[in-house]
Parts: sequence; structure tokens; C-alpha cells
Amino acid sequence: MHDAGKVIIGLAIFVLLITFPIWFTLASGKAGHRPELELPKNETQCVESKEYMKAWHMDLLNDWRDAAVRDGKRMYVAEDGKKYVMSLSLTCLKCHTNKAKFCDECHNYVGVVPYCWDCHVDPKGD
Amino acid sequence: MLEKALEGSRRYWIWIGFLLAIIGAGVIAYLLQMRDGLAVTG
Amino acid sequence: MDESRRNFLKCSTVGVAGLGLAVPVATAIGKALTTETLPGHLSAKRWALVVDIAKCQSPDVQHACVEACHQIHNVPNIEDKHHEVKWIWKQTYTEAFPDQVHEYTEDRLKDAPVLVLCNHCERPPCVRVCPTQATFKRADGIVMMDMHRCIGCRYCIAACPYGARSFNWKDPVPHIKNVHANFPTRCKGVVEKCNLCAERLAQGLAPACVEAANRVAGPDAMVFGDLGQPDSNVARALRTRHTIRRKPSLGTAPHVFYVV
Amino acid sequence: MNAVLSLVAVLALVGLAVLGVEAGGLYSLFGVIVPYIAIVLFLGGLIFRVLGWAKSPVPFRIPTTCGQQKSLPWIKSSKYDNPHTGFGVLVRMALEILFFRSLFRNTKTQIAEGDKVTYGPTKWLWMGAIAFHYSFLVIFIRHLRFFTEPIPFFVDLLQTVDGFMQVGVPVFYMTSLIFFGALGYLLLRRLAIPQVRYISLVNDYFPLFLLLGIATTGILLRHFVKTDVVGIKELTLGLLSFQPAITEGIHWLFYVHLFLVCTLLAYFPFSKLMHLIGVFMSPTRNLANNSRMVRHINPWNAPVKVHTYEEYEDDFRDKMVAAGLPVDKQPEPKPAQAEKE
Repeated sequence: MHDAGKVIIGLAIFVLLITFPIWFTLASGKAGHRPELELPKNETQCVESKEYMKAWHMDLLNDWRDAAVRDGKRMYVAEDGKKYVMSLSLTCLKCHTNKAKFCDECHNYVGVVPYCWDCHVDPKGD
Repeated sequence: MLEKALEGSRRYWIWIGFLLAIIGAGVIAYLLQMRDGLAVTG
Repeated sequence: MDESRRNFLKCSTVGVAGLGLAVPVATAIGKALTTETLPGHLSAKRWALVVDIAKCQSPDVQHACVEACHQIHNVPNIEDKHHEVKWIWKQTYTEAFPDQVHEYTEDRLKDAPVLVLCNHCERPPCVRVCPTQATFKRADGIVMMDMHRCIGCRYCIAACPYGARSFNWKDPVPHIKNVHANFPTRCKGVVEKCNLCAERLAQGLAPACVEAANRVAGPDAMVFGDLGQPDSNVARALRTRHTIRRKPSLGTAPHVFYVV
Repeated sequence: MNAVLSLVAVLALVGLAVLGVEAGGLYSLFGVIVPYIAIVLFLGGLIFRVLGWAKSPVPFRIPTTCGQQKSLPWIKSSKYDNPHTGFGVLVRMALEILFFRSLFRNTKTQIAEGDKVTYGPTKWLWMGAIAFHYSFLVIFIRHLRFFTEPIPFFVDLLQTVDGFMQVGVPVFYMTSLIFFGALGYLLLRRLAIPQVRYISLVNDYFPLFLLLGIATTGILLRHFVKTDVVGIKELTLGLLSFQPAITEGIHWLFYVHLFLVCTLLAYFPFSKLMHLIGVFMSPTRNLANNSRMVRHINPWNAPVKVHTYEEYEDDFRDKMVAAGLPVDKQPEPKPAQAEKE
């Protein structure tokens, strides 16, 4: 092999870079880490199903915003007919009292930084 | 094409350095504004 | 709303079909939103506000109005005039009504402090210039802002002849004494202004300044109501008393009226 | 035809994944086994190809890259386009890898005014390539948020910059758009320009369609067919810590995305996509053009017995002098004679 030294060093660097997630995560020892959510104690039912909320809560909030701000309609009628006031601070955070142990858990886990909290107030303090 | 820009007299490099310094100042000012808002200037 | 929902469904269908998939989309692709107004909300054809200059002249009243408004709306209190944010504030009569004074204007008016706020114009120039439609006029006449859409271009500030709009030159949150959790704060780089307490109307409450003025100065210091109903209190007030608007010559048709 | 074939191939892959997951329920096949096979094929194939390249001897320092070669001291040479030092090579490689210099130099031959041949610069391909490669890099790094725990700071930083416009929720990344646009351009270019279409093969179209499929499924998954992202990260973390476990309830579209990516990985080492590594190993780029200064001996040359003129003269000097032939080096005077004189 010609220039064996250089080729092997290059390959080693490449493999090291490609396997970065593996050794980085294993070294941090958090590979088994899962978000642990603190669920509301006195409420078992969110405004919509758990699966829907998991995937679509950001769109729901976005639609809530449009409805409340632009159409002046502030009452959400859920799939099951229950009605909720559309408010992040007042409705969502009333049950999910701890933003850090609910919202932030998953958001941090998948690296999402929503800018909701730039303005919307967490009633329990930031 | 590109190497034309990498060669020049001392005066040329002083001029480039000066321009880069102005660009740098602009970038820093922009970043400050990003952080602190437009209050930085007005 | 329905329109965007439909577009959304269309987009996703085209997207999926574009992949050549005949398999139906298994999970839900969003749901159409069903919304209602809050029970007991106040609605109107055309909201209007009548301010009695004489009754709202004392510092107590004005202070109460400004405080009430700024407190519940998390308006920051910034000392520096250049960075000031205000929804309702006071100006002298001469400043507020420059085209309605002359050198012989009565003394009681000339330097009288007048409470001024967004006029919720019929033809709001701020709405016309807003490039993102962050500022818009609701059917009931309230000129509203959707803070999420504001990009901070400040065209509206330039367009508004009443100076009713403030820009958040810096992060306002550190300048808010007690953050009121029921209302969002703003972030740096957006414009804000009076929303005629749209959030209170939705709950069936009168605007905060009206409530404060009438509490401190007695009834009818400020009259708020639906101009679309001939028998409403504002309609009656406008019929029976002499009122003026700010800068009428500009043709924006303000809906905040002043009893001189 | 080649394009259609490639499109059909990619659609077949999509169909395979949909059928496998939706109808067959082969979650562990598409979620665990295929990804592992793909990564093994990717790394193994890549190393195999690189070692193959490394074993091929490079016969020549190719002296005609571009620019003036370093020769005599008073002739100006191109230090970076035609470098003769290690540093020059480093600069040339950096320009090539980071800025696609060769592509930038692209010219277009046109017949103008009836019969005149003109050569002009054309930067479109270069721009498309830059846009595509850099957005791909950003998207690749962005995806580390699903592969690392905790997420390194630069991934968060990159996401913030990329989502700077704050359009929509979740924010639409600028690079998604650029990536899609650049891919579209690169594809249209092949389809629209007759000369380019003529030389385009299945293995030119296939990666384009494959990447378009990956981008489409990715954008759909982020913005239109949302699914349990936390579950997806649990799956990937399980995979890379070698404790694979399928998470329930992930949308089938994710498996399509994953399968297309796996195909790309497995296909990579055996395709033209190997220019990722090839660019580092191309002798016309990574060798200093110093053949005037250093003697490079062709590695496969048979050993030639060299007998230089100097050696020849050494052997026959005395005889040459005796015969009256001129010699370069005069024979040393004999010490005995010198003493006598």
C-alpha cells in the first residue's frame, strides 16, 4: 500500500467521525436516558388523545393562537365535546404545573427549543 | 482567480486588514444587537 | 382557519401521493379545529370609546388608568424615553389635538392632560402598511396585533399618526415589576399597542382603563360600548354631547372620542 | 429512460418499506436489522474501496493541473493552483474540498455570432453543488439531535441559526428548502440540457431520486405527517448503544425515511458518491507538483541497472586519457611522478 500511514490515519479519522454518536453517547453514559414526565395528578385526560398531543401539540397551540387572536374565539371544543379555554399559560400549565418536568423533558431530549417561553409566562415562575 | 486576491503589497494588506476590521466591527455590532435588541443603536 | 386546514390537507395529500403511495395515511393528519367564543363574552358591531376630558383630567384618574392597563398587559416601565413602551398615556390637549387649537383656545383645555391610546381607527394606516398582517382590524373594529407575526419592521410606527405604537427596543421582561401570568409578555424586536382589552372583552369584562376611570372618577368618565347599536351608551353619549376626534383631517376615523 | 428507471427504483424501495412495515409488520427488520446491515456495508465497503485505491500505484505526478508550474526562480508560479510544497497542496485541497474550486473554474463553450467559438465562465453548477452539499452537511449535523444524548452544543446552535426565520411550528429550516431546491436544480439540469442528459446514467439519477425521496419523507415527517419524535430517538439510541428495541407507535413514513437512508448508506461505497473520499485521494489534487525538484520513480518499474557516464569514466579513465580522449575529471597525478618533478 502506498502512503499507508496517511491513508490509515485518514480512515481512522473518518470512522471516528462517523461513529461520533456511538462513542459520544456511550461516554456520556446517558444512552439509556428517557424523558421522565411528571403527569398531572388530578387529571388523566388531556384536551386530545395522548398520541395526538405527542405529535401535534405544537400545531394545536398554533391553531389556538390563530383562533384566539385573530378570530376572537377563545374556547376550544375537543374531539370528545369537552370545552377548554385556549390558553397556554392558563389551560395547559394549569394541569402540567411543572414546565421543567413536562415540556422541557422531551424538548431537551430531542433538541427542540420552542420560543413560546420568550413571551408566554410560566405562572410558577421561570 | 482567487490567488490574485492573496498577493499584494504591504499597503494592500494593510488596506485589507483595515476593511476586515470594519467588517469585524459590523459583525460584532450585529451580534450585540441580536442579543440586546435594537436598543444598542437607538 | 378552515382554508388553511384545507390547504394543509391538500399539501400533505399531494406530498404523499407524490411519493406514489396508495396506502392510506394511517394516523390522523391534524384535525379541523372547532372553536367557540367564551361564555358571556362581549361582542359588538363596532366598539367605540368616549373619554370625558374634564372627568379624566386629574392625575389620580390618569394614573389609575395607566396603571390598570399596564399592569394587566405586562407593559414594561422603562425610564429611558427612547425605549419607552406605552399603551395608554397622557398628553396635553395641544399635543393631542394639534389641529383643534388656536392661539385663543380656552385656558382650561390648552394645557390640560388628556388620556390618549390607540384610536382603533376605521381606516387604520398601521394595518395598511404591515407587511406580515401582524396588525389587523377585527370585524368589531378592534385594531389587533398578532405578536407571533410581528417582525419588528416598525412601518406601523411610522404610519400611525397618533404615536400609539411602541417598539420593544430591548427585552421588556426585566422592566416589568410584577409579571401578570394571565397575559403574555413581549420579546425584544416587536411592536405593541393597546388591544382595547380584547382578552377582557372575551371574558365579558370592560376594558381595564374604562373600569379604572369610572371607579376613580365616577360614572361616565369613560364610556365604552357598541356603536353599531343606536341605543347603546356610546351611541347615546355621542348623540347628546359634543365630541371630537384626534386629527380628523387625516381621515383615519378614530373610534376613541373625546368630550371637550 | 434512465431517469424513469431510477425513479421507479426509488419508488419500489418506498413501496417495499411501506409494505414491509404496514402489511408485514416487519418492524425489527426495517428498524434494526436493515440499519445495522447498512452501516456495516457503508463502513466496510468504504474501507474496502479506500484500501483498493491506496494499493493502486500513482504513476505520475501530473504536472498539468492548472497554473504555472514552479520552475526557474524568475518565472512566477501559481503557488496554490500548481503547488510544489506541502503547504500549497494543503491550500489547494482546502479550496477543492471546501469551495469546489475545480467546479468553480467550469467554463462553457458556445458558438456565438454564427461561427465564433467562445468560452465563458458558468457558475450555476457550482452554485447548485455548493448549495446542495452545504445544506446536506447542515442537515446531517442537525440530525445528530436524534443520535446523541446529551445533544452537543453545536447541534443546538446550528438548529437555532438554521431556524432563524422562525417560520411555522416546528420551525421550518432554511436548509430544508435549499436542499430541496438544489436537488431539484441538479435533477432538472440533467433532464433539461440535452448534452448532460445524453451522458446521464442510472447511477447519476438514482442517488438524486433517492436523496429527493429522503428529503421528501423527512420534510413530511417534520411538518405534515407528524409522529412520536421521542420514540424515534429512543429507537436510534437503542441502535447505537447496541441494545436495539422497537418503539411502538412510530408512523410508517419514518420507516420509509429510514429505509431510504439505509439504502443510501449501503449504496454509497459502490457508487459515484464515493467522491466524498475520492476528493481526498485524487492524485491530481493531493500531490505536490515538484517533479522538477524531486525524482519520482515509477513504483512498478522493473529495476534497471544504471551505469552513468561518471561511472563509465571512472572505469575507463586511464584508457581514455591514454587514447587522448577528453575526460570530465582529470586522472589524479601519480604521487611518484609528482615527487620526481
